[in-house]
Amino acid sequence: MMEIVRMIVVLSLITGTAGFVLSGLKVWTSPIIESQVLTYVQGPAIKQVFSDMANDPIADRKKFPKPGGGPEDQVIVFPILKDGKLKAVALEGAGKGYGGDVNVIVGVDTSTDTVVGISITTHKETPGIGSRVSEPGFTKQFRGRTLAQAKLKKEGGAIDAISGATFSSIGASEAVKQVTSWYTALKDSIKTTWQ
Amino acid sequence: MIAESVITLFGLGFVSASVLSVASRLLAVEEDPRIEVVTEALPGANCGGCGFAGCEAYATAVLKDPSVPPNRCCAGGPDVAKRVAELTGKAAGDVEPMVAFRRCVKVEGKVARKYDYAGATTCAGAKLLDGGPDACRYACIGLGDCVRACPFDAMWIEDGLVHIAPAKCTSCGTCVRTCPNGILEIIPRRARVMVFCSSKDKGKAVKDVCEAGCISCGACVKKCPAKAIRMEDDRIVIDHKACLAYGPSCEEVCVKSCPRDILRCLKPEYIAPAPETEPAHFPEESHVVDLNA
Amino acid sequence: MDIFLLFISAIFVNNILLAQYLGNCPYLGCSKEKSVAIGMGAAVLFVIVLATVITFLIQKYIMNPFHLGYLQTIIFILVIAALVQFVEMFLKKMVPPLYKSLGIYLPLITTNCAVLGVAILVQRKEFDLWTSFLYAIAASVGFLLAIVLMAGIRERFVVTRIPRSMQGVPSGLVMAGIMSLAFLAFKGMIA
Amino acid sequence: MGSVASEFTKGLWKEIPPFRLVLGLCPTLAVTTSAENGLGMGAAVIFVLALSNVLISLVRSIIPKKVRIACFIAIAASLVVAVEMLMQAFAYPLYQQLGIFVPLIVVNCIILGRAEAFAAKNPPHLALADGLGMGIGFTLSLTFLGSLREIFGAGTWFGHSLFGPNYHPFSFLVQAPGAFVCLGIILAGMNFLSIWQAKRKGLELDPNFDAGCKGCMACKKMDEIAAQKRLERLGAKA
Repeated sequence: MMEIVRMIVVLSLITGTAGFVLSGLKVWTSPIIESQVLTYVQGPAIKQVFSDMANDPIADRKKFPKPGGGPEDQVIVFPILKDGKLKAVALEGAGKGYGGDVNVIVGVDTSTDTVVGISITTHKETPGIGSRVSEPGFTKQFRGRTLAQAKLKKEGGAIDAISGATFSSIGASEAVKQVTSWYTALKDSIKTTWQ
Repeated sequence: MIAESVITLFGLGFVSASVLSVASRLLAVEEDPRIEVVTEALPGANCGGCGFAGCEAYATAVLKDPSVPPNRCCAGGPDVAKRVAELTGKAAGDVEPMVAFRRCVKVEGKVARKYDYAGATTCAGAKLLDGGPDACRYACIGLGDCVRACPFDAMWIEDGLVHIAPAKCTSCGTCVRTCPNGILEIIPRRARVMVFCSSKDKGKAVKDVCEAGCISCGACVKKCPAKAIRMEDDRIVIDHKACLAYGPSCEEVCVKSCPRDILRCLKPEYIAPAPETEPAHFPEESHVVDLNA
Repeated sequence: MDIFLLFISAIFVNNILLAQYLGNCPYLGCSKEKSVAIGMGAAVLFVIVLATVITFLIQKYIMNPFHLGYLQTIIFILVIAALVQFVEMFLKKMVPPLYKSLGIYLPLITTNCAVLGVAILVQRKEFDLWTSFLYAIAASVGFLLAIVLMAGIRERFVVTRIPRSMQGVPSGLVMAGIMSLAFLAFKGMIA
Repeated sequence: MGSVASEFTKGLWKEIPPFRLVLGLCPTLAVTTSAENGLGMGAAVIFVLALSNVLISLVRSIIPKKVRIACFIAIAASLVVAVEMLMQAFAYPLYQQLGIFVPLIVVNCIILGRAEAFAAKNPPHLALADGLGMGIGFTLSLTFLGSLREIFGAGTWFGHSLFGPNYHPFSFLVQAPGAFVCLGIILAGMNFLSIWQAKRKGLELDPNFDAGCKGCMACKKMDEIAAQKRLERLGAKA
């Protein structure tokens, strides 16, 4: 019996200590990890949309309450500044594609309310078929569209879906639609934040 | 977050340790404690010389199966046999002494050859190539798998044929399990007659490939007054127990009846029990069954 | 059709052993004897499926609600280790014949990276429970196939002349490389 | 037991994993597509191996025998989680490259193998030396294998182009089959070296020089099972 008690105590103590140390480490590293993830996943996508940036949108990012979400849900907005003034913003949205979520960075010009461009960050579409949504042939179509135009043709927009990859195209378009709806809701608070 | 992590991991450690310790109590399997004792008494080499898969398997068998003798451990020798006999309550001495025996007389020219084999020098390797280089599928291939397998150095190859030194043979049966053609057999050392062919082919097929093989004529089966000989798959099987029980009064009528001279009396040197002390050099004649006798 | 594709992909194209390099230690250690390979493969199949389902439920109902995703590794491996040990004891007592054919391999499976690998992979691929279950079966069938094929080939090694320095692990690895090359051909099936 | 120095250096050549002790094959094969990945993986393993050796050696007297393995796994796993977080925070691209093989360090038999074979029986300073030596040996092997595969398979080394644009890379090497074949040939080379050395010095060759995973209890057990099955099979035939 003594042996069983000892077994239980030693093993629970080891795991308990591990839990304590690790959660401490997590608290310390989580902000660093977050900015690392943004730099290496969203960063390149933002750079692709805005070829000339004067600031670092990752470092200047701000969180806003998610429109229509719970009290804890947040949306990250990446500002593109020129001479200290807000020129455009980038947001990331997600839409359900064929294999899973298609995550898209959408750049929106704040003065004209038009789409500057989009870039796919992550997707799980079939290689060679659905994955074509991340190719310029598809993403280029969004350039310069107004918010209302930035959806598929069959929904009344101006974008051609990729033939044979309808679900993936819908996923990407859903993601863009999500961003435009967030942008519309947050437009005023965004503008007051960065002037 | 810290509290949740600590509680979850602590709980996980606690639950798994408790489940395992309780399970180890509830699910403990009772094993015959004597198995461990007998296993301890064995050398623990797991050589398989006893014919069982390792020392523990033999210990289990010798305890549970009354027909398994206590002296099967070749690596341990008589001391271990005595100890196992004590532990199991079996008599060490009431076991028929056995010896390995080669059921083939393939010598140069008697078996036709299909091709010259130049592959890996193992019988198993040669066997993979169209059943071996000999026309007879049951002939000794002679590349010495059994020689390498023999834990007691009791075999060697001569003229493409395996030879057995009965004095060194402990009848462990390793060679029997190794031979890909199954030409080796464990027989009682007292055996009087033995058949020197293991072919399962019919008479015509044997005649085509071997000058000496058994043609399954069945003469010996008919002649034997003890009914100790029978045919199984066109292969002669001798019931040594019945043969020995009948005794020498038949005057080996089976040997005389064989038209191919494939059934022979065994030389007394071969069938005699192994001498206590091993001679430094085994005399040429006495260590093999003399095929031309 | 999707299930069919999942199976083909996990067994042939992305074979867990030959394309994803998971579970190489038992692959080399257990592939000398065909019967051992079958036993090991079956035991791995059993454990992978069981572990994947259990860790999936733990992830979904304990870790996700409490935001403990970062403890995935430690929680999964402890659960797998305890599970394997428990199953071993259970089989020994309750189903001795099964223990004799599978149980002896169980202690070797805790440190088989294929088990933890599949459990983590289905989380990273964000499969649902049913797909995870199917994927676990498909991946371990792939393991079984690779290890049994390998054992069949390596049994022949015994009767072959191999240079002394190539005997054992090196020849096994080169053999695995050639098999992996053969399995690469299946990539053409899904493109 | 030997001195700190000898425990440290044995991991660098005499028992260098995975070339001599065939331990930890999965990451060795999987992450060595480039020298950088090999180095990064090696660094993570050094961290986990050295610390787990020290921790296990410190608590070795209070661990009950029956839950020994579970305790070792718990300690190794928490270190792996720590490495995972640190890597994400400070070397995110590497973390992305190594992918699933970072959490899989915990089941790398090198960790449990050294814990069982060395740390559980020796004082902390020796365990640290052993862990560091083995870890550095592992890193060297991985970097070597990674370099080999990267140089010939992609024509680059640590990302720098070596042979100019006209070089046609032997891309077989950076794919899965190349990993197996490459490691197999290196192991054969190590064996060849052992045989040659033994011959030159006129020494008897250690019959177990290529016995494989010496420090790993799983492999030993597997060999036993294989031997037993073989006997069973042959017994059934007879």
